[in-house]
Amino acid sequence: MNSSIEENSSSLWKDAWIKLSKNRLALFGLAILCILIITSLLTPLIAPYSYEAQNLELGATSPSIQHWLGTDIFGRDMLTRIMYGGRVSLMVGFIATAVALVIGILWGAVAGFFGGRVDAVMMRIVDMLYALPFMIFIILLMVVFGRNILLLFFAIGAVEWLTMARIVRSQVMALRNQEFVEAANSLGLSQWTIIRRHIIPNTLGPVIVYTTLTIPSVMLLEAFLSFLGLGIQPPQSSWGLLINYGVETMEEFPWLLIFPGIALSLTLFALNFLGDGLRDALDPRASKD
Amino acid sequence: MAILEVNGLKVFFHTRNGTVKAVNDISFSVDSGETLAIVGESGSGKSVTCYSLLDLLPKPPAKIEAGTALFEGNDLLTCSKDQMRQHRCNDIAVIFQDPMTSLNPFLTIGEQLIEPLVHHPDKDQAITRRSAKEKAIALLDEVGIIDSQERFDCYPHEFSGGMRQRVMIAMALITEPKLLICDEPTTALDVTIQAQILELIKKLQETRNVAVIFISHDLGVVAGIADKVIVMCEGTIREADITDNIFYKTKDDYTKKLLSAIPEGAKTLPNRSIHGSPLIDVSNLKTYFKNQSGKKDNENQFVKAVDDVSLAISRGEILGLVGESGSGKSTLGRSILQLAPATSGSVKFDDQVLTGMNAKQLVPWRKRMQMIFQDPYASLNPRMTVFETLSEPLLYHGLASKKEIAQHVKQLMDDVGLAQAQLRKYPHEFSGGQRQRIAIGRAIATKPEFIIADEPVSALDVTIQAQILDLILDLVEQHNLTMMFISHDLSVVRYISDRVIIMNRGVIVEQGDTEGLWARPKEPYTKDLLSAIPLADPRSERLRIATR
Amino acid sequence: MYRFALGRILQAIPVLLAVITVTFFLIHSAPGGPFSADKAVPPEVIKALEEQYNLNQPIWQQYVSYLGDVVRGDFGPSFKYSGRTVNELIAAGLPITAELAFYAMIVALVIGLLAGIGAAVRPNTAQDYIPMTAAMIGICMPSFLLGPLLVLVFGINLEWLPVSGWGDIPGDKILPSITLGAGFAAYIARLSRGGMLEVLSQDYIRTARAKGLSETLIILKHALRGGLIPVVAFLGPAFAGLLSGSFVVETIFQIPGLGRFYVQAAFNRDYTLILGMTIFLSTLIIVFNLLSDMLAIWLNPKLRHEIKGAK
Amino acid sequence: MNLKNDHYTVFKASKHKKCDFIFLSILLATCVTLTGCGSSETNVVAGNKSGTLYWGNGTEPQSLDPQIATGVPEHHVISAVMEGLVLKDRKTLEPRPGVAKTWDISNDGRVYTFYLRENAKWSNGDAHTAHDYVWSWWRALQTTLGNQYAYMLFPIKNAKRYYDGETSDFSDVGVKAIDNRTLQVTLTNPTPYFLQLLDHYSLFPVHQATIEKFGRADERGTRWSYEGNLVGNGPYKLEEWKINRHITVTKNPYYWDEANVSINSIVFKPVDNAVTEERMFRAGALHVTSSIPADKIAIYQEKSAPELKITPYLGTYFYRLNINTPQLQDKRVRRALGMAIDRKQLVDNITKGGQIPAYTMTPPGTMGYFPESTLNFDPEAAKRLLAEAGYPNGEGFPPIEILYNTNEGHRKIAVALQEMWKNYLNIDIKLLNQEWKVYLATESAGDYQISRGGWIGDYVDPNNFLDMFLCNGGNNRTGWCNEEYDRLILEVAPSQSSHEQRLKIFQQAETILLEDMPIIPVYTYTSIKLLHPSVRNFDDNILNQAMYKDLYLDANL
Repeated sequence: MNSSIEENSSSLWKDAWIKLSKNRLALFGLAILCILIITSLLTPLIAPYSYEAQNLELGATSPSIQHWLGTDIFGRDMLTRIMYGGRVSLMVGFIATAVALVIGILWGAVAGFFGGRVDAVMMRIVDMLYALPFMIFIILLMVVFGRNILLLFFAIGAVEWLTMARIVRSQVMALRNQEFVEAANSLGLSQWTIIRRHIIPNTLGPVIVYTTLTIPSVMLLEAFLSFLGLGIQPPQSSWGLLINYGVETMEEFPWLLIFPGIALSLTLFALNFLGDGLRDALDPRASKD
Repeated sequence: MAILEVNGLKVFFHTRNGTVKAVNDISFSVDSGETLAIVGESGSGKSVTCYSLLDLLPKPPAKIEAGTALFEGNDLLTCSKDQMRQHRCNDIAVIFQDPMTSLNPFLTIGEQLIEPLVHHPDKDQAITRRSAKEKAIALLDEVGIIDSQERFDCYPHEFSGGMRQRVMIAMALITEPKLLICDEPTTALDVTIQAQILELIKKLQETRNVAVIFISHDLGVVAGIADKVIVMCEGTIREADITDNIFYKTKDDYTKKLLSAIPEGAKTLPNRSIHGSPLIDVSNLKTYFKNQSGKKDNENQFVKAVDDVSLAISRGEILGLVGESGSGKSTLGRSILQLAPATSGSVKFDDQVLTGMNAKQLVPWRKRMQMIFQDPYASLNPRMTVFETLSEPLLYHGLASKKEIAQHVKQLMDDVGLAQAQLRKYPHEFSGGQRQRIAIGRAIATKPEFIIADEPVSALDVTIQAQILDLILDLVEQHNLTMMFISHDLSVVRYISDRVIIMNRGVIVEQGDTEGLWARPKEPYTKDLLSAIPLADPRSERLRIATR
Repeated sequence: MYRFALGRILQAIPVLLAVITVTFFLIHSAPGGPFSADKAVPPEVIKALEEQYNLNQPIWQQYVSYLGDVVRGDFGPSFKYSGRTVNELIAAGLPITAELAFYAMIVALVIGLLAGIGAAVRPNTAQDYIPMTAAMIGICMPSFLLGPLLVLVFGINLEWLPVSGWGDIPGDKILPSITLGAGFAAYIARLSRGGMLEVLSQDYIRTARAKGLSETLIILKHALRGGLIPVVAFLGPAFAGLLSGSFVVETIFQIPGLGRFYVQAAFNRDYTLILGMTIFLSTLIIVFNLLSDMLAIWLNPKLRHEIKGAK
Repeated sequence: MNLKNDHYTVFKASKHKKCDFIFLSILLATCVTLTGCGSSETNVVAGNKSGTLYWGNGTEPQSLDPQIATGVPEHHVISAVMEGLVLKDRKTLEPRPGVAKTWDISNDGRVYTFYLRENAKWSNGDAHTAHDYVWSWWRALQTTLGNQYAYMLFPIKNAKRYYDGETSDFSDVGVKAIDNRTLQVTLTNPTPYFLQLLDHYSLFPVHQATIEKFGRADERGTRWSYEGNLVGNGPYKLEEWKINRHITVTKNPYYWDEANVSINSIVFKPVDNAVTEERMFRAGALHVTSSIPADKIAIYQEKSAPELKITPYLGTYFYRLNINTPQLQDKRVRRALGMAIDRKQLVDNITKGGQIPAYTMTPPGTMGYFPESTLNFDPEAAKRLLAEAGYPNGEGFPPIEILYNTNEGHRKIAVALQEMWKNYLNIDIKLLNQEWKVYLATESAGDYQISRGGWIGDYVDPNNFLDMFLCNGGNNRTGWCNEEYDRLILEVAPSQSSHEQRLKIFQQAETILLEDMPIIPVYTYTSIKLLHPSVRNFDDNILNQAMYKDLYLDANL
C-alpha cells in the first residue's frame, strides 16, 4: 500500500499517460511522431544519399527506383532532403512552440489572475505587438543580431505567444473566481503557487489544442523567415522551405511539392490526434478509456 | 380516469463504461387534477422517468428499452416526432429545476413565452404575436409578475430567482397543458420563495384542473401538495401510496431512512463554548462592492454586502448564520477569513487584528482558520487527486515531511470517513457527499481552531446531508473546533448550532441562543423565515397552506 | 456602451503611440536608406535628397516633427513614389484591401458557420468528421499554396475564373477572397462547432425542445446567439489576420491593395509610407477589436445590461 | 443521472433538409455576388480588336520624371510618352532620327549639331524647340534634383564641372540652342557612344511650362508627371495612372510621326511576381511579360512555343571577391575560384534561360568588341593554383561565405556554386542571403567575402562595363585597385582616334581585370519574355528595348 501511495505524487501526468496509452488514435499519432523523430535523429546514418550532392545533369526527375521520391532541380534526392528537412522542421516546430507556450502561458496567467491594472498594461503590450509590422521587426533582428538559429526561435516565439497569452488569459479569468482557487487562497498558498498548481493545469485543454495547431504553422513560418534570410541556409532545408520551393514549380515537378506536403500533413494529423488524446487524458473528467 | 399511464418503463444509459439502468421497470399512473410526487435522491431515476416521457433524453447514450407511456391512450414512447411536438405543445409541459439555466439568457422572456403559440406545429392553431402577447401578459399577471407589461420585454437575468421560476411556470402553462411536470421547481430557491412557489403551483393546479407530476428529493416539500407519492431509489419504485400513508404508515426501510434523515429538533450535543475572551471578534465590519449595474451617484455606488456587522464567537462555539441568498452571509464569512477585503471595521482572531495584514503576514493565521465551501463540485481542483488536495496544505505549511505525508493523508481520510484506497481518484469520481468529505478533510488538515462552513450541505441529498452534519459535529467534538456554520436552511442550523444569527441585506436582524430564538422569534423577518420551513408532515402542511 | 467604447479608445492612444515610436526607431535603425540603390548613388545626390526629406536632422527631431505631422493627419510624402503623399497611397490601396478582407470574411463566415454548425448538429458523424478534418488542413494550408492551386485548377485548367486582378474582369474577386478566407473559415468552423456544442447541451435548449419548437427554430433562434459568441470574439483578431495576410494574396493575384504597398515600402525603406501604413493598420486592428468586443457585448443581454448600467 | 454533466448533445434532427437548403442558398447568393455574371473575352483578344497592347511591366513605376526615374519599368513608360533627339533601330540599335531630323558631327568628333523637325510638338500642342533641350539638360544637372543619371551628361563639355559646382555658369556647358531648330552640343572627348546616350531618358527633353506650373524646376516630388499633368513629346500621351493597377497611354495626336503609330493604346500592368505574370500570360491577360520563371522555360522550349523569346542582353552576372578577405588576397586563389565554375552546367541546368557562359566582364559583341579571355573551366588547373597558393586539395582553406540578396534565382546559382567549389576545390562555402537594402549596405561597406553582382549596360560600349572597376569607382566595392587599369580606361582609351584602337585598349584593360580577378564573370544575361504572336515588329535587341511606334497587332491571331 505504501509504495503505491508514493507513486501518487505526480499523478495527473502519470494518470494522463495511462489514459493516453488506452487511446488508440492518440497512440497512433504518438507512434507517427516517434517514427518521424527517430528518423530525423538517425537521418545522417540512414539517408540514402547526401543532402547536398548535386547532379545538375540529372536535374529534376520524378520518383524512380533509385530515387524513391524523385530528385529536385539540382538532382538531389528528395527522400534525403525531406529526411534532413524534418530534422530542422521538427526542431524548430517544437522548440519555438515551446518558447511561445512558456511565455504565452505565464503572461496570460499572470494578466488574467491579477486582473485590473496589471491586466490592462499587459494586454495593451500584447495589442501593441499585434499591431507591429512583423516584416520590419524580422529585418531589424536579422541586421542587429546577425544570422542565428536561436534568433529564429526568438522571432517565431515572439509572434506566436501573443495568441497563446490571450487564450490562457480568458481561461484564467474564468478560473480565478472558482471556489477551489478561493480554497487555495484560504489555505494561505502564495499567488505563484496558486497560479502554478491550480490555475495553469486547468487551462491545459485549449492550450494543448492550440499548440497542436501552432506547431505546423510555426514550421511554415520558419520557411518564410528562412526565405527572408533569417534561419537556416542552403544547402540545408526544411519541410517549409521545400514546400515553398515546390509551390513555384508545382506544375512542372509536382513531386517536389507533394512529398514535403505529405510529410507536413502527416505531422499535422499525428499532432492533432495526440493533442486531442492529451487533452482528454489531462482532463480527469473526460470518460476513462 | 388516468390521463397518463406508465407501464414497465425501462431506460438504460449505454456508456463506454457499461450500462446504467437508470429506470428499471416502473409503472404508475396519474389522474387529471391529481398531484403525483416522485421522491428520491439524486441518481434514483426520477428525472429520467419524466424526461423519457417527452423524449428529452440525450440518445445516445439513453435508450428506452421497454414499456409504454399512454397519454390519453397514445403511447408517448413510440409516437412520431411530429406527434411528439404536438404533445409537447398541447398536452404536457415541464417546469425545470433551475430557472437560472433553463431560460434562454439571449432572448426576452416575452419572446420565450409566446414562442410555442406563434410557432405552433399546427399552422391552424398558431396565433399572431399580438394575441399571443396579450395571453402571455395575462398569464404573467396570474403567476404574480408585477408590471407584466414592461417586464414582458426583459431578459431573464433581470429577474430574481423566484421571479424567474414564476416566468418558467407561466411558460409551462401558456399552452394550457393537461399534464404539468415539475422537476424540483423549488430546490434552487430560498425558503420563503419556495413557500410562495409551492402555493402558486397548488393554486394554479386547482383553478386549471391539470394533472401534476412533482419531482423532488425533499419529502418536506411534497408533504403539503401531493395526493400520491412514489419513492424511487436506484431506478425502481420502493413504495407508492397516498401521501398520508407514506408519511405516517410506511413500512419501507428506505422511506423510513429518508424521513429520519430530515433534520429535526435542536442540537443534541452540549454547548462547549468557553466564555471569556472570544476567539473571533468582529466589530463594525463593512464590506462593500463596487456596484456594476447601479448609477454612479454617491448613494448607490456600492453594494453593501456586509453593512456594519459586529459579532463575537467564543472558543468551542458553533455559531449558525442564517440568511437568504443575497443577505451577505457568505461575504461576511469570507471577510472574516480575509478572503474578501473589508471596507472598514476590524476582525480580531485570538486578539490579533487581521484586517490590514498583507498576504504574507496572513500565512501563519491561515493555518489556524479554514473554510468549507458550499459547492463540492467547484471547490475541489478537478485536476488534483484526493492525495494531492489533502497533502497540499500539509506540505505547504510544513506540517508533514515528504516521507510522512502518506501517513498523514491516510489519517485524514480516516477522519473524514473515506476509504484509503480512493487516494488516487479525482474529485469527479466521487459522489457529492464524498467530495464534501474531501473538502472537510482539506479544511481540517492544518488542524485549525476555527472553521467557517459555508452551506456545506445544501447541495447534498438529504440522507447524505445527515451524514455530513454528523461528521461535522464529530470533528468539532474531536478537534475541539470553533465553527461558524452558514446556511439558508433553518432546520439544519437548528440541528447543529449553539447560537444563531439571522442576517438580511447585510445587517444582523436578530441573534440569540438557538432554542430561544426558535421558541420566541422577535423580529417579523425571523418569524417569516421560521414559518416558511416545509415540514415532513402532510397534515400540518396542508393546514398551513390553507390558512395562509 | 458609449462610455465603454470611449474608454477603450482612450486606452488605444498609448498603444498607438508605442507602435509609432517602436516602428519609427526600428525602421530608422534598419540598414540601408531609402535612396540606396544597386548603382552607386553619388554622395551629392544623397545629400540633396536627405536635405529635402529632413533626414539630415537629428533623429529625435525627426521623430518629434513626425509626431506633430501625424497629429495633424499628415503622414508626409512618400520617399519612393516621388510626388505621392502617403495619404494618397493609402487612399488608393485601402478600399481594395478592405473589400478583399470583407469578401474573405464573408467566405470565412459562410463556409465556416455552415461547416461548424452542421458538425455540431450531428456530432461524431460524417457530417462532423469531414468538415472538421478539412478545417484542420485549412488552418495549416498556407495561402501561398492554396492560391496557386486554385488558380491552376479554376483559372488555367478549367478556365472558369480570371487568374489575377481586382475589379478588372467580372469574377476576378472570387479566387482571392476564397484564398484569403479559407484559413479563417477553418478557424470559424472549429469555433462555431465548439460554441454550438456547448450551447446545445444547455438546459435552455431542453426547455425550448420541451415547448415543442421545431429543431430548425431551436438552432437558429435559441442556439445560434450563444453559440456564435466565440466566433464573434474571434472576428476582431481575424480581421487583423486578414489585413496582414492580404499581402500574400495580393501578391499572388496582383491585387493593388495595401498589403503589397506595405511590403514594397519595407523593402524600399520608404520610412513615411511604412509608418503611415503601420499607424493606419494598427488603428484599424484596434477599431475592429473594439467592434468585435462591442458586438459580443451586444449579443449578450446580460453584458449589455451591465455596460449600460455603468454609463 | 445528472443530465447536465453528460457530454452527449441532446439533439435529434428532424427538419434537416430545410436547414441545408437555407444554408446552401446563402452560399449560392454569395458566389453570385462575387462572380458577377458570365465570362468575357480575354484582354489579348479584346486588345487585338481595339488596338490595345497589354504589357507586363514588373514593378510599379516610382516616377515618370525622366530626370528622377531609375529602373526598367519606368523606362518602358517614359519612352512611350517621351522621345530624345535620336532613336535607335529596333534591330541593330543604330541611331535613327528622332526629334532631330538630321545631325552633323565635326571631324574631331567633339561638336554635334542637331537639326530639329519643324513638326515636333509637345503633346499639348506647344512648339518643341532646341531651347527645350538646353533647359532640360540644365535641370538634369541640378544637384538638388537628385538625378542619379546625371553622369550620362558628363561627356558634354563642362557638364561635370557644372554639376560638381566648379562652375556656376551654365553657359560654360557645351550645349547651345543656335536657333529654335538647331542645337549644338560640344563634348570634352570624342565619345563614340554619345548618340546612343541621347536615347536614354535622362537626356530626354521635359516641358518647362508644366514643370514650373507644379513647382520649382529643381524640386523633387512635384506632381507634374502625373495623370492629367504630364506633357511629353513621345508617340503616346499619359491617359491614366492607377497606382499598382495600370498605366494607360494613348496615341499622341501631336506626335511628329503620328501617322506611323499603329497601336492605339498601351496598358502597362505592374506585375512583380514572375509566376503570376506567366499565369496571366497563359490566361490571355498580357501580350508581353517582363520575365518568366526559370523552371517554366524548359516547358515552353519543349513544345517550341513561339511565345518564348530569348535574346542576349547587355548585362553580366558576376561575383565580386572582396580583396581584403585574407584567403582571397592571393590572386591565384581568385583565379582558382574563377576556373572551378562549370558555367555551361549552370546555364543549362539552373538558369535555363539560354544565358551565355561569361568569361569576360564585357559581354562579347558590345559595339563590335569581342574580348579574348584567359579564363576557362579547368578544375585541374584550378586545383593546382589553389595548391600553389598553399591550400593543396583545399586543405586549410578557411570556409568562405557567399553573400546574395534574397531571391530564388540568386539562391539557386549560389547553391550550385557552393557545390561546385566543394566538389572541385574541396573548400567549404557558406551562403548568406540578405534583404536587398541590407545586402546593398553590406556590400558597399565591403563587409562580405564573396558577393553576387550584376550589371546591365546603360549604353552599348565596353566603357560602361569596365569603368566600374576603377580604383575609386562607386560600383567597384571589391577593394581592388590597379593604376595601370585606371590609366588605360581614363586616359588612353578616350584619346584613341580609331574605334579599333580604342577596343584594343579595352582588351588590355579587360585582360588585367581577368588576370587579377577581383570579379568572377559567370554568365551573360539574356532577356527572356513571353510575347503573344499577334504582336508584330517586336524585334530582339540586346537592350530589350521595344520601338512602340513600329509595333502593330495582328488581329487575326
